[in-house]
Amino acid sequence: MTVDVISPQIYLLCGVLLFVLGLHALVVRRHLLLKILAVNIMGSGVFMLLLGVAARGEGGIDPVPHALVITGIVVAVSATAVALVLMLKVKAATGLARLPLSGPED
Amino acid sequence: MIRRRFALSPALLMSLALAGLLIVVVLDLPPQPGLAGPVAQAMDQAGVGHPVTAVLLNFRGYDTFLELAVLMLAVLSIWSLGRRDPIPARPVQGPVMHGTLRHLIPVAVVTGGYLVWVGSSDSGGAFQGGAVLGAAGVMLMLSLPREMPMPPALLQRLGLSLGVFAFLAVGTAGLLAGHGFMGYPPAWAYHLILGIELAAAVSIALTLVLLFLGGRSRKVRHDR
Amino acid sequence: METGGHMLLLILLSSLLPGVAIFFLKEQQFALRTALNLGGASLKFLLIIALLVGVYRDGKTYSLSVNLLPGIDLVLAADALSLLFATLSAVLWLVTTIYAIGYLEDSPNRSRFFGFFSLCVSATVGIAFSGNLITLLIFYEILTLATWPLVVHRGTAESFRAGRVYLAYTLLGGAVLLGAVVWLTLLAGSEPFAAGGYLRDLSADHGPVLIMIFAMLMAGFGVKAALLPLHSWLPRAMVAPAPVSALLHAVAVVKAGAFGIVRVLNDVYGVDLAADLGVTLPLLLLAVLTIIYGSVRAVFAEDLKQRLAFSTISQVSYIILGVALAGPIGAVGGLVHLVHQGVMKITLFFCAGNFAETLGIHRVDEMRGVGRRMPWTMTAFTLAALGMIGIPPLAGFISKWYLGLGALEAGLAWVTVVLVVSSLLNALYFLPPILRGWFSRREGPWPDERHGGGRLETHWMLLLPTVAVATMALGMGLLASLTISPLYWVTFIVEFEYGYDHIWSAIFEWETP
Amino acid sequence: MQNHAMPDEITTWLLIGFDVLLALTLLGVAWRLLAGRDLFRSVVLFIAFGLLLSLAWVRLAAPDVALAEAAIGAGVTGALLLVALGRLRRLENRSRREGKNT
Amino acid sequence: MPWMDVMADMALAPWLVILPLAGALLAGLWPAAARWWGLLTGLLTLPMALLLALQVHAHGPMVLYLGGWVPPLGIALVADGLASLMLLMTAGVGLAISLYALGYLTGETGGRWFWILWLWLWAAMNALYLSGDVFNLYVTLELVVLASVALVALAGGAAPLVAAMRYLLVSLLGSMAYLMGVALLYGSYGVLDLQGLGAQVALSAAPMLAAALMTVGLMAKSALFPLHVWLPPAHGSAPAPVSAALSALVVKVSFYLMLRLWLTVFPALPLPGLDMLMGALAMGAVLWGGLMALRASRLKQVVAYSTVAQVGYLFLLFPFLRAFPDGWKAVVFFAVAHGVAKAAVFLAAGTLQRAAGHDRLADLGAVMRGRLKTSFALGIAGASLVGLPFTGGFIAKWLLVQTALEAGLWIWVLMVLGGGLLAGAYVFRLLGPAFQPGPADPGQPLPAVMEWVPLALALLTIGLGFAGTPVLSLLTRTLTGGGG
Amino acid sequence: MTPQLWLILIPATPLLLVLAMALPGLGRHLWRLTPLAVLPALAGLVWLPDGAWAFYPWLLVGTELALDPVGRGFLLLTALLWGAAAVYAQGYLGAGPARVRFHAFFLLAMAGNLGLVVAADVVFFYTSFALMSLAAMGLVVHDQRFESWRAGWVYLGMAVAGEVALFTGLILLVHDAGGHGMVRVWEQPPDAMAVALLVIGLGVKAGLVPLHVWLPLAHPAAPTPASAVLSGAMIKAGLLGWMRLLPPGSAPEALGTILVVLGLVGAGYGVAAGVFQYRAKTVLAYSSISQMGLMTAGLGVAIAHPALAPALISALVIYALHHGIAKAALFLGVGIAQRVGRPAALAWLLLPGLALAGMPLTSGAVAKILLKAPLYDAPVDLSLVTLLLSTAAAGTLLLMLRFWVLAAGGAREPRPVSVFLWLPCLVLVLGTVLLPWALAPEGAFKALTPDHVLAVAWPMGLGLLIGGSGVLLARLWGGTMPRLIPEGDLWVPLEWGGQAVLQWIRRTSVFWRMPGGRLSRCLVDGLPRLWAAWLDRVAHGERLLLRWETLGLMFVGLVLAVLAVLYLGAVMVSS
Repeated sequence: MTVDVISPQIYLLCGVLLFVLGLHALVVRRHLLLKILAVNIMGSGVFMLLLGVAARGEGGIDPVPHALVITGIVVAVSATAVALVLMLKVKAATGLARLPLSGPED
Repeated sequence: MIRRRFALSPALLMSLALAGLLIVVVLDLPPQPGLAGPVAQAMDQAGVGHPVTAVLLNFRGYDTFLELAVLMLAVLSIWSLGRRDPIPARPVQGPVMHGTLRHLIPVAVVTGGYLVWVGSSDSGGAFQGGAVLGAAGVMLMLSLPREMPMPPALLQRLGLSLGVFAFLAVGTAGLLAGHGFMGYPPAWAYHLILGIELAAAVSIALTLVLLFLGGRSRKVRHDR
Repeated sequence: METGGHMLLLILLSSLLPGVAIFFLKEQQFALRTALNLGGASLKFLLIIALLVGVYRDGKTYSLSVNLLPGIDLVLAADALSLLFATLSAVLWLVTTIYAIGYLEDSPNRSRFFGFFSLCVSATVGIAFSGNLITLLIFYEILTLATWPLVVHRGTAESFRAGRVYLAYTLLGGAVLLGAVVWLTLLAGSEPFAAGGYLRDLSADHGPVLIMIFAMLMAGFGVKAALLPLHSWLPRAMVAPAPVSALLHAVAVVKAGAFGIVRVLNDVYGVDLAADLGVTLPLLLLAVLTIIYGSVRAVFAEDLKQRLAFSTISQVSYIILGVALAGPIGAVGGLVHLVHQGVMKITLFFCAGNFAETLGIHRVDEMRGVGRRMPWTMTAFTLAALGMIGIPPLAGFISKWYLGLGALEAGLAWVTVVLVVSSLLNALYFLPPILRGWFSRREGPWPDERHGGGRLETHWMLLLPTVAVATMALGMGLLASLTISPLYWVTFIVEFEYGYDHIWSAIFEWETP
Repeated sequence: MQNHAMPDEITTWLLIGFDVLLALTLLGVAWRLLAGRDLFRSVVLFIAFGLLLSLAWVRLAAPDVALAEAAIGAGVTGALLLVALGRLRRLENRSRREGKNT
Repeated sequence: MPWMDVMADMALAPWLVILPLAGALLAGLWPAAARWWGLLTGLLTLPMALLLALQVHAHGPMVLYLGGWVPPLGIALVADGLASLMLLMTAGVGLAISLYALGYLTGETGGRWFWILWLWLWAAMNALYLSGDVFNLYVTLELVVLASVALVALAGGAAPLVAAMRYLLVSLLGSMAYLMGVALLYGSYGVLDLQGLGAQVALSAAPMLAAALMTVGLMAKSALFPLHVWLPPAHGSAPAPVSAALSALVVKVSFYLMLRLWLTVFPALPLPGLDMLMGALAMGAVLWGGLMALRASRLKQVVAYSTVAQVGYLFLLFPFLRAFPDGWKAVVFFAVAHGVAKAAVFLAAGTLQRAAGHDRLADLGAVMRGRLKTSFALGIAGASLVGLPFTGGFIAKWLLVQTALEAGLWIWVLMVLGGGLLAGAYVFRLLGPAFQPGPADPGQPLPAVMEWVPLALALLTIGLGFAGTPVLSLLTRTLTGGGG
Repeated sequence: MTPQLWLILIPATPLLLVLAMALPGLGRHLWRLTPLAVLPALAGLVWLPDGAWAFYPWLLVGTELALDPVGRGFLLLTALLWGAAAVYAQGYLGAGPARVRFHAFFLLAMAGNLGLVVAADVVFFYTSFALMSLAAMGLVVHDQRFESWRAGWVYLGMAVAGEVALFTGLILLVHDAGGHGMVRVWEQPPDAMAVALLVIGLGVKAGLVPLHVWLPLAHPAAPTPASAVLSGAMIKAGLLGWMRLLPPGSAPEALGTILVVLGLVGAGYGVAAGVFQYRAKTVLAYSSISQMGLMTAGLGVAIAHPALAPALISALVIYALHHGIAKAALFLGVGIAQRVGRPAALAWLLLPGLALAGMPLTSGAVAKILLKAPLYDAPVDLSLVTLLLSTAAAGTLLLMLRFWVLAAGGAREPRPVSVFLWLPCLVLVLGTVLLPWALAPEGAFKALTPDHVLAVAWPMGLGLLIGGSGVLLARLWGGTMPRLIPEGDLWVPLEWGGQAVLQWIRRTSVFWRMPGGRLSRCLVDGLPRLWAAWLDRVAHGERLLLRWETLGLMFVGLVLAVLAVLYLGAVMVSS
């Protein structure tokens, strides 16, 4: 089926771009919530890449990446939950929901 | 505004370079068979009919086991960070909400259960089912009075670790019974997997609710 | 190979275990600490005597080896040279312990001091008994670790500065040494020390490399031996308490460096190979420069201990000079100076400590008339200082005599000029304090007089060791040809270990007219 | 054959067009949510992003993942984000109040 | 020996995951008894790890197919020399940390959370060491991250929380990069197990990009200069047992993973060039960490920066790997020696800090004099960090220098030796206050275990000084792959 | 009594006595026993047979002691003089506070002097020589006056330099010979370097002319008994050393000529410098220089003409004995002369003075005749030497005249002269007359023959004439003796020059800083500051790195960098 040959490429491309977009945002955005979102988007990009690869497979749809992505999603949500709580704690402790520009002076 | 945040900068240049490289590499990925073939071959011993579920709970059951562990650890990590704040911005309490919930929650429970069960043969499974159950739980949390008496701490913890525990127990049993760690006796595979899935779904649902709540319970002092 | 290794281990432990035990004693447990100290020191002394008897009378060999890495062993072994150094250490440790007990009476942190002191001696004895270069390196580094706390013992800013400088030098030296030893091990494996060296077969292909390694080894050991560009930690380290300076200068640190150089030259490279490689002459020149430089600086030093320190820099290089002469008689001179310098210098430091502790004298010009107040100490000082100059019949004369003869034998007559100049400089900085001490009159009180009014001129624990080592300094020269004298021993080493055949007769079989 | 082929081709191109559109939408949403200033909008966009993503998973023949994404990626994560945002706001208000009081 | 034969048939490896995980679960279920579960776990895991190491040593690497599914379909647990050594180190240091925590965390509400999280961390690390599957490694890596971030944040207060946040973000960034690498590898070769990948990876663009992403991701996690900045605040502000666990073990985890990848998956990739880059970074780390350690004014900060410096040595891996197939062994021994010594130093620092009520270096003199055992531990373990003899550090330094010299890599010899000097400078700076004049004061009363455990670990570093041969011979039982 | 024990007792007795003086309590009084320390030496003289030899393998590096005829003569001299001086010191120093110290050093020097006489190996000779030289320092500076210190420093400096030269020379000798026994050394002709070093090293002690400067400084500065042994016994050690180490026949003959010239110059110069002196003891010191010059010349002849050596050596022994006793008598007499009236003083000093000048019937005449006699048998014409030797006697008389004038003149402080003072002096004075009869009777008789009397008398007459006219001239013009040559002659300009140099050095800061001091100070001050600056820079960098943006940039940059190097590596591998 020609359909399935081309469209995974689109998603592969999209996945890569999402990854880089997330990475860039993670680097340049200051707010912690945005950083957390950026990490999630990076992850989505990777998942998309994996699923694209699976869909592109020669021997039909490859179920292993699906399993991997499901696992990945769960891991991502766990990390996100922890990060969000930590963000709130940082906010409560420092009054800012972002990383300070410099570390604590010793 | 947006332009300023994503202004041309070394960071952007480098990101673009990385993107370019990744694109080139990704578009150039060689065709490869993947694991579809081996999975298909092994399906008859998998104990379940759905390949994804087979991979998740049998072939790569260890991954899933550790994934449950990650979830549980996330809750524990959050708990370790302190007690939770009350949930902000509750929807207004009212009959509509109540009525909706009254209908929605049983539906969700049934859907979740179904998803878990159907996972063995078709799309669905513990995570999806658990997620649906968890979503229902979250809504319940939102609708319930501000300080709902939580279940006893031990029960919470038991529920939380149920999935990991079941998985670990079955895996260890397999090891002791000579099927290797995380190995099922082929004859029992289906039942064991279903059992694990159920336990996992309960745990996942509870975990998601607890993640949503964020932090240890405020009233019930279960760790003294 | 493991014959009697327990004996060597026991000797090491005889200072190590008391040391560790002392650390954990309370400050007030004077009796127990003293018992441990003296017990350990005496035990070590006796054990070494037993070892000597075993080696020389019964012909036993002692060695112990523990595997460290594949192909690399920690080897302890007792040969004649190690016994010489070990005996020196053991004897001087015993003496210094007594001295230190007296010296540090009522000062704080004594447990710590004696603990590290014992560790230091353990490391020194370890160096003595090292059976290969790696073991030597190991104990050499341990020595650094064990002596630093002694240098900074007083805890003043000055002593910390000194400690920093000391560490900077010794750690750097240790690092260079480590590099050299690893390199050599890669080339030649971890061979045990062998008289005449074990690198001869290698020299054909690796000449320049061996020269490079030699230079690194010399730099590494040269730091502790205070060879010329690497010497400046030593005068600073004088802030340490007198017993430390004494032990540091006479036995432990400085000697460890010199001993290492001797080992490398004689037992790793072998004198022949070293001469073939052309490395002995530069070493000789370095030693010569150090000798002169140290003496000149000593002349200008007004602080007594500082003067002694610069003198040490100069005198230790005699040892290196001796072995670098690459001839048997020179080796006798150098090796015997290893012992003689130790005994004389420890005497001098004891005396300086006595002056400082009893009368508060720290500078040379404060020594006027000290001879009448402290005749015993002054006599000891005189004996040791004259010995340093090379006046017979003191120990230093014997060293210089054979160094001079060795230089002539090696065809390097100009070295005798160095000896002459150095002796003159020695006289220049040692005679004034002697003369002031004996013949000047003192006006006014002493800077800080303690221990006054007793029957003895100072605390007996300060006086006894001083007199004992001074007597040794005299005896080693006067009775140089007794069978128990260092000279006899060194001649034995040089003749029978290094395989020179005419030495013994030249030194000990006199023709009767 | 051609008659049959034509709709196939059209379907193919339509699907590809849909894929491209979906990909672009995803990228656009991601951009907007990451570059935006309003956190609440970002969160809402993120939930939308998750739902769109599950659509993409469907397109990639991964219904299980799509389900999981919808339930967990969009649903639970969205809820987490919303509640976290709410708490963040409350913290901000509190600190602003405290700032005023002092 | 007969019992050896019996042992050979036993699948020990899974137990090293099962035991700490069961401990963690039980501790979570009964938090009030968490400490005892923790202790029990430690006591059981150490002999198990020892047995495993013996078994591996005697019979070579062991591969266990989970559920009986052979890779590429299933996941393999690989217990080879390298893994069992890391397990053993973790077990040893972990037991020490557990014992120490018994004394350190008395009567604190955070105590039980420490135990739960610590057991999880332990289980996660063990799972990671044993895993033979790139994706499974990702999951375990996330487990490690979550547990250690929570541990860092455990101290509460602004600095630890910010540190934890930064640590979490860096780790997530690294994890994502790693995951991207996994995706690329799977996209290229369609397998996930290390051996299978190693057999296929050839010199092409995708694995190169994957290698770059994974390596840098793991570099960030193991705090290689210049990505080290998250480490000193995190390790410096965490409670002592946490600092010890993080500095001694967690940093090694990502290093182990990188080593594993380059040993098994990427041997086909070219090392020339990379070795120079990594070596330069390593040198930067040694210098930078050393200088910062010399400048820091608080005890634990000095130690944390010391970790930054010492991580640099680990990355000599690349130059060494390029020179010899066996070059990595020196680095692994270094990692082990550093792990034990650093744990001892951090625990000793914790004792002193607790006793004095602060850890300002300048004012610690009295307590250091009053707590001789602890100061001793600090001294001995410090000597190991410097690489002074009779300690594991010396053997490690020896091996590093030997390897570098054997390969003729002069510059790294200089770096190792020079780094040792810097280490000497800051270690002796740590010990300096003990020698200032003044009274001795033991400070706050502390449980004896807090003094004995650091000392025991310090003595263990001395023991490591004699363990060179067995460790190296254990390491020869390591599975390496590649050549695809 | 075996020679084995007896020979070692000769130098050991004073040492044992010194040790005994360290005893608590009793030791403080043992200085009274000092004179007894020479008893073993005296007994040895009597009992030990010629050629007595003993070997002590345990001492030093194997020690040989022996007593040969030359040694016997010197032993007699040494023992006699030290004994006499020791007795004298008992009275002279009285109960001064530092008497124990004086006696300790006195005994040490005595031990050295006795030891070097009986030494039969080079090392023991050197040991004894050093012991004597250094211990004598204690005698020179005993009074602790400025003058003593100045003299002491000059003495010590020269002595140490001499020691060092001697040491080097000995090493060269021993190296050539392959052993350190004297007999062994004699077998090998020494090389020029060794000879030069030995001449210098021993020349310092023997007052060889350019090396004599310490003598006129030290002798007046030292206490009288010390001056007596310094001038009478110790400077002979140099002569003995030459005889022992450069024996005629072994030493190069050119050396003989050099020694003759130096000796004669010294003999003349001693007179010339001596007559211009103003202190009696200084005059005596110059007289010693002059007399040592004569002896040096004699030894020079012996070396130059080994055939004459036996006779000359024995003559030199007699001469040394004569000079030592006479000079010691004069020194001791000076001590007495200050305490008695003018005539008595002259009486004490007259006989030894005349003996020194070679008055017939005294030891001087005998010694001179014995010394000159072999010269006539020389294969070459040595009449010039002989003439100069004779003329020197005139100079000696001149010196003695000056000495008598100075000793008898000046202020007097009459005090009772104890038996400790006059007895040893008397013994020595008598010795000058009796000695020739005891030791060389036939020489003594020969000296009474008219031509010999004439031979010794005319120079005396000449001296008397010059001296008398000088005194007369001085009386007539009422002038005093011009201070042409200061005490310590050559040393004085050296000292001025040295002080000028020292002043200059002191003014010029480059010199008095310790070598390397500035550099190290610069490093010590500068490095820490530089270091701190660098640390600050690093810390600033750390703050920069800590910013998340930097971290992220670094991360992405590193990914790209790793990729780049991997790519480069791949290119390298494939190419």
